[in-house]
Amino acid sequence: MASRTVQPVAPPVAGKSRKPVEVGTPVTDKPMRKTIDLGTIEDLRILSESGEVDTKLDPNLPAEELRKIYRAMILTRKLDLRMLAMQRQGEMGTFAPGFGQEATQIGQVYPLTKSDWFSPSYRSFGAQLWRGWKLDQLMLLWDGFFEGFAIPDGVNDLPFSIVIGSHVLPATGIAMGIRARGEDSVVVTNFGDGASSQGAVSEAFNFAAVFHAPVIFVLENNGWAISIPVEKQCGVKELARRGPAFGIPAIRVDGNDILAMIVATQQAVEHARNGKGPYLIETVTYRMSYHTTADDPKVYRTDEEVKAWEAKCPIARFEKYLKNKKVLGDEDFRRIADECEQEILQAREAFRAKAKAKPREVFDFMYEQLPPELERQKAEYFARLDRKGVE
Amino acid sequence: MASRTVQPVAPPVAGKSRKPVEVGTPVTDKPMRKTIDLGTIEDLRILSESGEVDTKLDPNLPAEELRKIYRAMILTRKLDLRMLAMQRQGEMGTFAPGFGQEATQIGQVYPLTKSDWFSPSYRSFGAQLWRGWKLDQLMLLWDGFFEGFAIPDGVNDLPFSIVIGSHVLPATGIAMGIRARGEDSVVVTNFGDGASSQGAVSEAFNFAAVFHAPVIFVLENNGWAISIPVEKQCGVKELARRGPAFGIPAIRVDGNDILAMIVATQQAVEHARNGKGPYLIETVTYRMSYHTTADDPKVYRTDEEVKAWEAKCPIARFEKYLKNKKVLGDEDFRRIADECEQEILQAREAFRAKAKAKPREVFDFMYEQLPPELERQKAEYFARLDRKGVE
Amino acid sequence: MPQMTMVQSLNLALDQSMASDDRVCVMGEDIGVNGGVFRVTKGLLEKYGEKRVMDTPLAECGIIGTAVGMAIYGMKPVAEIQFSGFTVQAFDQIEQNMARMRNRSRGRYPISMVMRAPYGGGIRAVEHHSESREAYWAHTPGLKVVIPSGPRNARALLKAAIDDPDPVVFYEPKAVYRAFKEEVPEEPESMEIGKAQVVREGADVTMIAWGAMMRPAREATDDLVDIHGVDVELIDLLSIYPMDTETIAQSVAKTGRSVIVQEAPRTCSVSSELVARINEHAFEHLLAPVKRITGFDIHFPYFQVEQHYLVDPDSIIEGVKEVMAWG
Amino acid sequence: MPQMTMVQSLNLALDQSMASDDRVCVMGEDIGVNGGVFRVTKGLLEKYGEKRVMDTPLAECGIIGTAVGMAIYGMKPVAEIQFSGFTVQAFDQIEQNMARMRNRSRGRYPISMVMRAPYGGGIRAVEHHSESREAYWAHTPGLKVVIPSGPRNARALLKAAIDDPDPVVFYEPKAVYRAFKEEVPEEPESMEIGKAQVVREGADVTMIAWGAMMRPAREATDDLVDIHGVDVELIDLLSIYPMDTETIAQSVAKTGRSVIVQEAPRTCSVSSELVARINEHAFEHLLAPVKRITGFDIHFPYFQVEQHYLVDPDSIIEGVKEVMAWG
Ligand SMILES: Cc1ncc(C[n+]2csc(CCOP(=O)(O)OP(=O)(O)O)c2C)c(N)n1
Ligand SMILES: Cc1ncc(C[n+]2csc(CCOP(=O)(O)OP(=O)(O)O)c2C)c(N)n1
Ligand SMILES: [Mg+2]
Ligand SMILES: [Mg+2]
Repeated sequence: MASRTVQPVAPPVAGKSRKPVEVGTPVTDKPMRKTIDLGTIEDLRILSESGEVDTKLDPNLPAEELRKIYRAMILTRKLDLRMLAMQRQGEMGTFAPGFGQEATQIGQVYPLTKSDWFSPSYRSFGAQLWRGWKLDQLMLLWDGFFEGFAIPDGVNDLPFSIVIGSHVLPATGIAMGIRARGEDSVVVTNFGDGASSQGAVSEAFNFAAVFHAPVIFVLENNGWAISIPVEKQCGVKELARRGPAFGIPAIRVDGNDILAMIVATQQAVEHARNGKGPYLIETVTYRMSYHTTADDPKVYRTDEEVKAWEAKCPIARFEKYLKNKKVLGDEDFRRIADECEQEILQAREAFRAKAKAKPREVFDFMYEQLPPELERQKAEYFARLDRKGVE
Repeated sequence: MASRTVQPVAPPVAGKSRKPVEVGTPVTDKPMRKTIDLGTIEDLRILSESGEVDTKLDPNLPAEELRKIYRAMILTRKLDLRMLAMQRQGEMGTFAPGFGQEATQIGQVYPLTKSDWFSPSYRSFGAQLWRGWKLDQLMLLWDGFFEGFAIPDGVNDLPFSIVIGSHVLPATGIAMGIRARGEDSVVVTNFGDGASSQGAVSEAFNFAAVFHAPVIFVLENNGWAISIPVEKQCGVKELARRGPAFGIPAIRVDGNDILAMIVATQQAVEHARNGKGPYLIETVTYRMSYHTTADDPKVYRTDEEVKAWEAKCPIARFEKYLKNKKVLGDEDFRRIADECEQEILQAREAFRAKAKAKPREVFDFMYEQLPPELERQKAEYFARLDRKGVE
Repeated sequence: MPQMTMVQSLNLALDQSMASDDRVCVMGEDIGVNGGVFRVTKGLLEKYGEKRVMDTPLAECGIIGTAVGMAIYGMKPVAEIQFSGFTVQAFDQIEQNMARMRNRSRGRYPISMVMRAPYGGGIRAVEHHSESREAYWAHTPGLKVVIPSGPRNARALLKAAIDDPDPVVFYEPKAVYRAFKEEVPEEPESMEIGKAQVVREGADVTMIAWGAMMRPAREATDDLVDIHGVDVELIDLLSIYPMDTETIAQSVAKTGRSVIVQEAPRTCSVSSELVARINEHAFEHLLAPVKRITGFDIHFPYFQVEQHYLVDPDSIIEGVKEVMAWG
Repeated sequence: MPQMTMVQSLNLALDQSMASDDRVCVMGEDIGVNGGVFRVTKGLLEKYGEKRVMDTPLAECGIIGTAVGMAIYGMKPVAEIQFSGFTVQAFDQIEQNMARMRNRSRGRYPISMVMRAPYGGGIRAVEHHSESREAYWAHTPGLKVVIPSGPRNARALLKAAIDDPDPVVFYEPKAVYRAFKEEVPEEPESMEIGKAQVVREGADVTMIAWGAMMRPAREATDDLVDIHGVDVELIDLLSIYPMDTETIAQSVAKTGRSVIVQEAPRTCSVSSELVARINEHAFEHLLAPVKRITGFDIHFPYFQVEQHYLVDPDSIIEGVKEVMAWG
């Protein structure tokens, strides 16, 4: 019965094959009358791997603040390790460890106030804890319990985004709203080196620049997007270059240097709060652990590479600084580690107590009022649960 | 019957309102240890508005070539004017005039061979004619006849794209194929300043850079995207800045200077053909006429602005050059104008002869073999046409 | 009451909503200075300023994604996509954020916004400018989808969509934009989303149409009644999701026969769902198979043939005759 | 014949197509060095090199858009989207180029490519990782859409999809990936796209399912036959578009009753189209309304409740009883 449709008359014209040549370098042999200077971007590091500090740039935060920050970094790492243990023991869903990115995480939200907004991607334990999310809730969230996504009261955060780059435009929209209303709040949104390839992220850069939206883009360049190294993800070494190309001031920061992260973010927040528009911060860090607990990094990267980054550990580096400053000592480090461990174990108890699936709630937040067809479907579904004797 | 679902417990925390401040300038009051130099891009012009030429850069094309190029520019402009007249008289569909962009159009395809590829957007009369599309076919195309889209034999072109930016990724994919096969062909694709806002275009930049694809991106910055001036379209003055941000060498060219267009495109084509990857050319030009014949520019732009650009006419400028070079004189200009006019009027006759709607062909190119459900639908449709007595 | 085209009545609805609620803002390509390529937003910029009438860059994904953000922040954006064919550029933001944010945030961030777009053929447009793919949105949980058919219900439905606490896709039949005028009351008028309207009561056959298809459906109905003596009950669906199953089922229970008139391609379309719901809620009353008179599973053709391609009264009449002749 | 999981049989199909046709190439996120997050492309990079096994940047729109270009150039790309939930990121390129280029170029550039994506729930995944929205593609003219249900037909269908001169959306039920093994012949095996398969002949009721839903459908069928004495005719749809209307209509003409089992949300879905086609082609044989047992018009829930949410054999058995009890 099927009829053959008319076919193309002529095929495309084929080219000759050429011998491969090395690639990349631009041709500049032609004489040029004028050139356009693309300018420069900041490249910031304050605390070196060996722990010595650039005193000109040291923000000299009060001891109390430094202790809070240190504790937050430890709590983040401990949670990470505990979640991994729980996952391996089968009491936690697949999750994305942030091991090694603690400085990037705490630094990017440190300067924010309660009325500021935060739109994170999924690898954001540290920042979420700092913003006011509870440990047990994050456990519920990653173990597939719906209430894990409930935004805590008084916290202006979006649910973290699993869809790469999809949360960056809404974050920009919030900032456009802030700008339109003339408020002084700012928005911070984070995403990865892989996310930088998503067209939606470039569109967000452009919208933010055009509308002078007070949004700070934190591009966490942790070297990898699952198995794809950043060198294969894009054609530039510094992803911060994207900022100026869209009219956004940018800075490239050592993401394992908590002081640099804080200074850079404060500068960006101040910029945005003063109505001067968006800012891009590229944080150079490294994903020390699995992409997610379902991933096996050995397939695509070497132990040497990971080892090299262990030397750059954001926490070890910060500890040296704290010791030199006499803010905290080895004794304190041990104590804080224990406190955090205890806090997490208590949270695990709370999590275990709350970890009850509620199959009947799946219709609850679809619409303010359920349409008739959904009421009928809900009844069907409830009848099924009743037959099974499920609450 | 509808049940109200649970409502949010706490609203977001609101910020204070602040007095508006001026915008845009980046904060750089913080001391910086290092900076990253973003480099420079070429800014090319060879033939000035008043017609004097930068001899160092003059490609000194043979007289024959110069005459061909000039004639192509005139044919393009004449077609534009004739189509407008036809549209106003109701014998042409809505179309997009390219008036004023003739140098950009011819220059971008001048260096291409038959085995090279071209993926244009809709405002591409000049380039399409140069590539081998027939005048009467372009008329059929814009007057809503399906066969207008048939690719002429021996022409490696894609059907022009109406969907802004949607053809840039396929163009990049062709170039990736060329690269994978090790052929020496290159791809040219053009799009507008408005298209530069589409995420798909940024994704194309990134893919091209990562795969060293031999594609030349011709960004025709004609100042407007319908009613949106480029200043409101993006946060940068030079859209060429996008290139280096994705790892692509870029050049900004006076798009009303045919010599600069040719030199820049030759340089880009050579670069790509030698396996060195993609290139971005921003052509600074102006849309002198309507966005489309359905548009009224008076609503959004001033006559002064248009007047200012008349002085930069790519054809007038080129004529001065040709006269100085004694390649062509006023006499020739008149003759060529008449020849082109005649050619177009003949094409109009051919168009009128071919302008027959073929309602029965709408199923022909959907699949190589029509699926049974489409065969049934086709029969329904044909029965309808039979009832109406339509061929 | 003043006589208005649909373009005018939509403009009135936007104007009145912006006047009465300062959270309402409009955004999109060429909607400010230019007043929209179809002039639906004409005059709003002058009246409400560029903080509430935002000309955006040329990026649909960006428009919807940032509109979602503004809704999260507490504004009520009415985002225009210049032609419905380009809504697919924003599909990710529509499906992943606009339709889901209320649920994803467990109710903290309801998305009270509208996505407006002119849809359908009939105005001799170039390719990609005549699509009608409302089924994409009806199949996307979390959205509401409405399509007016005339100036008066367009104005009332748009107000309802703007006032709705959930995200609404609002498709405007561009073929109807300036096709005819209707009396539209000055004072704000709304209508319930989710309710179909019985335009003409009849006993023999239930004809269901929406949007631009209401015109050929009305014409066919007149001929069927006057010339062919078929007592047609004509229903204007108006709301695609929620779908007014009750009104449809009651009508078919009465007539026992039904014809669906749709501009969109057939497979997995709104017409498919209508047949399925009639099968579920009025099966025992059916005297004949439900007849679908729809667009075909092909790309909308180039405009020289669109008048042949679009469903016409003749095809509808043929379809009804077939249904009446059954069994 | 060797025993294989679906992951292994898909890998075999890709390997053999690449070995026999050097135009075939695979591309996507993490499909090279990593062999795909589900390991479907494992070993192909080592065998065919990075010119034919392309790890891409993280951009679905870019993957499909450039794949279309490679198809225009004459290659046969098999593009993987890591999870079907992210195909919407590429909706514009799928609808505007992949599905249209043959027609837009009047046959000059047929797009012989495959878009592979794992779909559906059941593996305790995070949000956006369990969608089944095949209806989007069935409603998009210019595409073919196929969904295998087991290792053997997966391998044969994938070969058919790669060999097909038109663009094919190939959805892989990830819940089945490693769920069971089947004998799969070493030598290349294909099957016709557009044909459904009668898995079990029966006289009482026609059960239609596809993909991951074939498992509960088989289980339910066994119980219905053994315990409840209902002689079920079970059909594996396999091809969503084209849809094998003939096989379905013949079966329903014989049984007079039908149940559709679908994982996806209900409104404007494949189940809707199945009901519509049964209504059009077998109405006079219907003894009861066609019953739809499907996912609901909501977002796929968080994984702790997914086993309650997914259609189970019990619900299917209840549905069949209801249909058998009718009239
Ligand atoms: C749109 C989309 N495509 C693909 C995926 C699958 N995926 C999840 S994480 C990931 C890599 C992300 O890398 P990056 O952006 O660098 O963030 P990182 O994981 O390194 O923090 C991918 C491909 C996804 N979640 N969303
Ligand atoms: C994806 C998409 N969105 C919107 C439109 C409607 N539209 C057609 S042309 C145009 C402006 C294009 O401006 P630009 O890219 O600068 O090209 P120019 O018209 O100036 O040549 C718009 C918004 C479209 N065709 N496609
Ligand atoms: Mg990363
Ligand atoms: Mg332009």
